[in-house]
Amino acid sequence: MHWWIPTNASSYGGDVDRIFYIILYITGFVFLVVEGGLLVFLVRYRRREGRTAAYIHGNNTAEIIWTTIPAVIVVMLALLSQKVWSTVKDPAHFPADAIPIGVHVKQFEWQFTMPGPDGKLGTDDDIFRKNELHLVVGRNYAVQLTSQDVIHSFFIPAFRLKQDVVPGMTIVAWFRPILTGAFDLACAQLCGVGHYRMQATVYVHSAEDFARWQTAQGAPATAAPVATDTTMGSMAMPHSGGTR
Amino acid sequence: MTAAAAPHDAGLHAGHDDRPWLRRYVFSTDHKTIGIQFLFLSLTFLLLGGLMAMVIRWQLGFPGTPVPGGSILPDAMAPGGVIRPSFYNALVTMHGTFMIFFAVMPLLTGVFANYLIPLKIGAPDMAFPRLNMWSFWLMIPAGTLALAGFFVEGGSAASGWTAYAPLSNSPLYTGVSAGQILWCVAIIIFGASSLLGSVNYIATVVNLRAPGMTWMRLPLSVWALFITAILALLAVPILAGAIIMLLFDQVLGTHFYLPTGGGQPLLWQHLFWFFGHPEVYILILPAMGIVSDVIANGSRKPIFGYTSMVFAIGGIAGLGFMVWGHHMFVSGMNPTLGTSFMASTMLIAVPTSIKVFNWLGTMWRGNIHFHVPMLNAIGFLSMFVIGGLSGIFMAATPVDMYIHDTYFIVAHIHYVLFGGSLFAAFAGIYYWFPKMFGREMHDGLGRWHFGLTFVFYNLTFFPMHLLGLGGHMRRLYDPTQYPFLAPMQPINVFVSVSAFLLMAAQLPFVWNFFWSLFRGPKAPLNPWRDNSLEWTVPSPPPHGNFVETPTVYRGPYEYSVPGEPEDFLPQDRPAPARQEAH
Amino acid sequence: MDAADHKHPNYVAVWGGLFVLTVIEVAAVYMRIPRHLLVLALLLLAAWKALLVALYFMHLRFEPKRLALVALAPLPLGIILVVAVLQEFAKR
Amino acid sequence: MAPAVQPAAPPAEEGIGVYTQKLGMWVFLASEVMFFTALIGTYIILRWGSAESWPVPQDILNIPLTAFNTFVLICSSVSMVKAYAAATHDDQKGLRLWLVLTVLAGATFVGVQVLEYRHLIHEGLLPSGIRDGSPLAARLVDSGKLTATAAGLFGSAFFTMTGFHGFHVTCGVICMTFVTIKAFRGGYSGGRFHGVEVIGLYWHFVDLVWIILFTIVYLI
Repeated sequence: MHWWIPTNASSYGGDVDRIFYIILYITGFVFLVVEGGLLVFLVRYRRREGRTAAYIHGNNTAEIIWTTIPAVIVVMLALLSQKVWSTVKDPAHFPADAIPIGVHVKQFEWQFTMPGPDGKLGTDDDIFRKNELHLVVGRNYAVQLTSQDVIHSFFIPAFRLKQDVVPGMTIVAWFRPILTGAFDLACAQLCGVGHYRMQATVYVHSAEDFARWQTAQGAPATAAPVATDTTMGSMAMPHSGGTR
Repeated sequence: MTAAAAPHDAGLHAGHDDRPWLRRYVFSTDHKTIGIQFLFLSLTFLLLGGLMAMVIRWQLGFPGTPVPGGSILPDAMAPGGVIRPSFYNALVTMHGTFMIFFAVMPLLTGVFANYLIPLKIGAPDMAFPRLNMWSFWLMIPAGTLALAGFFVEGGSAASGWTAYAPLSNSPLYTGVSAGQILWCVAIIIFGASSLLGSVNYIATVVNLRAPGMTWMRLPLSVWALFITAILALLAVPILAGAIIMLLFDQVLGTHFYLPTGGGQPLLWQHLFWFFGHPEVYILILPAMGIVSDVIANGSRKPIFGYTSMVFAIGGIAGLGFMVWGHHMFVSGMNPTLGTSFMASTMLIAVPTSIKVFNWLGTMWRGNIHFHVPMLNAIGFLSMFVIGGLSGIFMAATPVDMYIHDTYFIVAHIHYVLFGGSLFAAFAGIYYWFPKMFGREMHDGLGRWHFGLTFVFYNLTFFPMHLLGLGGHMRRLYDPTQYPFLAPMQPINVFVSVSAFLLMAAQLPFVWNFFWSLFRGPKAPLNPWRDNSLEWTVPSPPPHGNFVETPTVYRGPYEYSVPGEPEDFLPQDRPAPARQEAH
Repeated sequence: MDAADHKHPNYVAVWGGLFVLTVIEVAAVYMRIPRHLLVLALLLLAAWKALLVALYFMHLRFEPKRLALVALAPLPLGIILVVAVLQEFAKR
Repeated sequence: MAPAVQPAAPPAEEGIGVYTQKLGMWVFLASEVMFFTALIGTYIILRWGSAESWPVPQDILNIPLTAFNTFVLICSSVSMVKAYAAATHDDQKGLRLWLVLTVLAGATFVGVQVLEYRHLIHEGLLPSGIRDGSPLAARLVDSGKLTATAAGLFGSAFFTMTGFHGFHVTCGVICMTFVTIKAFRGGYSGGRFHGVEVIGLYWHFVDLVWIILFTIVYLI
C-alpha cells in the first residue's frame, strides 16, 4: 500500500524532495492557520441576537503585513528552487563525464541505444533495446531525447526526472542513479491512443552485474532490435486498443 | 466584424414594453433575458461535462469493465459498453473543453456580467444591446459544433483541451480529423462571442455608470467582471489566431506547428498558454468578485480593504499575462525562461493572498448570517485556499518537474475551478435567483445541496493530490497497465465512487432550481438586505431597469453603519444629515 | 460628452508625409545598405507611418489621453509574447 | 448619450470622455491588435527560427505592385478622413463623394490583393509550400537557393497574415457600402455623424496594420 512519493533513486532527487517538503510544511502551516482562523471566525462572529458587526473599512498595517510576508516567503522559495533547477536543467551544469544514451520515442514505445563496452554511442557495439534501459549505479548518464511523431514525456518517478520529448528537437537530460533495482519509466504527455501503455523499465545494476549483462548480450554487432518485446502489459487487453 | 455599430436606441424607459414575443424572449436585446439565456445554456453544458466526467471516472475506477448504461454508445465509442482508448481521450478532451469554454466561462462572465453590470451601475441596458444578443447567439453554433465532434467519423478531438501540436495537427497521430476541425471552428466562434461580450462589458462599465457611481464606489463584483472583460479582450484573440493556424495546418497543409515541415511545436504551447493563463484568471476573477459581495453581505460588515482588493484584482490580471511559461517548465522550453516564469508565478501568489486575508478580515468581528449564498462563499474561500496553496508546489520548478502532468495538477485545477469558480457560481445563483425570476429558492434544499457537494467534492478531489504525488500521470486510459501505479488503484476506486456521489449531490440543486422557477414563494424586493442598486428595482426588473436613473451617494458595502436604524444602507438612499465617509 | 471641437489637421500634408515615407522605404530596399541598418530603418519608418495614421487620421491627438491608453494597452503584451518566444532560440 | 434623459439629471458619471460607440470601436481594435500580434508574431518567430534559409521577399513577391497597393490604401484612408471632415461640417455632398471614393479605393486594394494571390499561386507559392515543378520551384528550390521547409513556412505565414488582413479589408468595404447607402439617404445629416467616425476608425486601423505588414513581409 505505497501511497506516497516513491523512494528517491537519483542524485538530485534528494534536493527536489527537500524543496517539496519545505513547501509542504509552509503551505501546511498556512493552511492550518487560515482554515483554523476561518472556523474560529465562523463560530465566534456568527449571528446572535443583539449583535452588530463592527464598522471597519480596513487596516493598512494588516494589509502591509500580509503582503510582505507572502512576498518574502515566495521569493525565498524561488531562490531555493532556482539552485536545484539549474543543476538539473541548465546545460552548463551537465556533468562532463556523462555516458550518452540515445532515447528515441515513437507512438507507444521507447527505443534505447546504449553504448557498448567502448563507451561511445554510434559505434557498432551499441546495444539496442525496446522499453528496457540498463544502467550502472553511481554513473552519470545523459539521455538524448528525440521523438519520431508527437510530443511524449520521459518520466522516471523514482529519479524525479521529467522532460518532454519534442519532435524536431534533441533535448538532453541527465541523471545519476544512486540505488540499484528496477524502476518504472512512463510517458507523461498525452501522445495518442496508446499513451496509457507506454511503460518501460530502467534496470540499475551494480558495476559487475552490468558487465556480466553487457557481455551476455552475445555478439555486439547485432544492432538490429532484439525482439524481447515487453510492451504488452501482463493483463490481457479486453479489446484491441482503438484504431492504432 | 460589424463595424457600423448602430447608434444606441436612446429613450429606453422602464415600464411599457411593446416588443414582439420573438424580440422579447428569443432574440432579445435585454441584458437580463440574455443573462438568463446564458444561465440555461451554461447549466446544460455543465451537466454534459459532468456526465462525461462520470464516464471518465468509471473507466479510471474500474478499467475495462462496461460502463453502466454504456450499451447505448455505438461500437466506435464503446464496444459492449467498455469504452475504447480513443473515445477515452475524446472524453477527456471534450470534458475539459465543455467545462471551461461552455460551462464555467459563460456561467461567470455570460450570466453574471450580463445580468449584473447594468443593474449594479444604474444603467438601463448594455452599451450595445444588439452585439450582446449576438454574443449569446454565437454560443449556440459553437456549442453544437463542439458537440457534433462526437458523431463524426473518427470521433471528436482527442488531443486534450490544450490540443498540443503535433498531436492535434494531423489525423495521422490520433485518427481524428473532422473532430479536431470542428473543435477548432467551435472555439473560434466561441472566441468571437466572448470578444463581443467583453467589448460590451468594458464600454458599459466605463461610460454608462449612473451619476455618483464613481470608480471607487463600484461593487467588487463589477470591478472583477470589468477586469475579466479586459483579460478576455486581450487574451482570446491570441487563441483565435493560434487556433486559426492550427486549423490551417489541418486543412490547408500549412506547417506552423508540424516539425516535419519546419514548424515549431513549442510555438503552439507558447501561444496557447499566453491565452491559457489569462483564461484561468478569467475563470476565477468573477468568482472572487461575487464572493466579495456575498461575504460582505453575509457578515453584515463593509468589505475589508476595498482599495487593496481592487488593486489585487488589477495585480492578478497584470501578472496573469506574464506567467504563462509555468505550464511549460518541462516542455523543452529554454531553462532560463523557466527561471523568469518561476519568479513571476511566485509573485502572483501575493495578490491572491491579499484577497484571501481581506475576505477573512471582512468576516472578522462581523455578524455572520449563514444564508445559502454565504455557505457557498465560505465553501469557495476554504477550497480556494487549498487550490492556491497547491499552486505554490507547481511554481517551484524542481517540484513541478516531478508533479507536472500528474494528478496533482488535476487536483489543483479542480480545487480552483470546481472549489473556486463553481462554488462561487452556486453562491451567485442562490443570491440573484430571487432578483432574476421573482421567486425564492428553497432554503433547506440549498443547504442539503451545499453540505453534500462540499463533502463529496473533498472526497473526490483531495485524494487526487496523493495520486499525483505517487506519480500517477494525467489522461491515462487504464492506470493498472503501469506496475508502479497498480498499488494506488484503490485510491482511484475511492475517487470514482465519490465522484458518482458528487454528481448525485447535484440533484437537490436541479430540483430546487426548476421547482422554484414556477412554485417558489414570491421574492421580496431585497431578500438579502443588500445595498446594491439591483435590489432597489422590482424582481424581476422591467425592461429598461430603472424608472429614472438612480443617483449614488456611497459605496456598496455600508453595512452596520453606527447610528443607522437598519444594518444596511442602500447606495441610492440620499445621505441624511452628515456627509458620508467616501 | 463627445469631443465638441472637431479639429481637422491638414490631412493632405499627412497624406504627403505617408507617401514620401513609403517611397523612402521602397527605395531603401533597393539601395546597398547593410542588412541590420536596413531592417532598423524600415522598422522605424513603419512605426513613424503608423504613428502618423493613429495620431492624425484616428484623431488620437485630439482625444482624451485615457483613450490612448486603451489604444496602447495591447502593445506591451504583444512585445512580451514575441520577445519571450524568441528567447527559445537564444541559449539552447 | 446620457441614459434615460430626464430633466435636471446630474451628468452621467464622467467616463473616459468619449461617446460609447467610439469607445466600443477602440476596445474592439485593441483586441484586433492582439489578433494580428499572434499572426505577425508567429511570422517573426518562424523567421528568426530559420534565419538564413528564409526566402528574400523580393525573389518571390512583386514589390512595386504592393507598393502601389499600399499607396491605394493610404489614399483610401485620406478619403475616409475627408469624408469624416465633411460629415462634421454637415456637407452631405462631400460626405457622399468621399465615401464612394473610399469604397472604390478599398475595393481596388482587395482586387489587387486577389490578383497578387492568383499570380503567386500560379507561380507556385502555396500555403503548404512551393509546388514542385512550378516556375518558382525551378527558380528557387531546385537551384538550392531556398529549402523546401523554409518555403513551406513562408507560404504558410504569408498567406495566413495577408489573407486575414484582406478579409478584414473586405469586411470594411462591405460595411462601408452600408454606410455609404445610409449617407445617400441622409442618415448622417444634422450632426449625427458618429457612424462615419466609427467606421473611419476601423478603416484607419486596417490601413495601419497593412503599413506594418507591408514593411515586415514585403520589405524586410
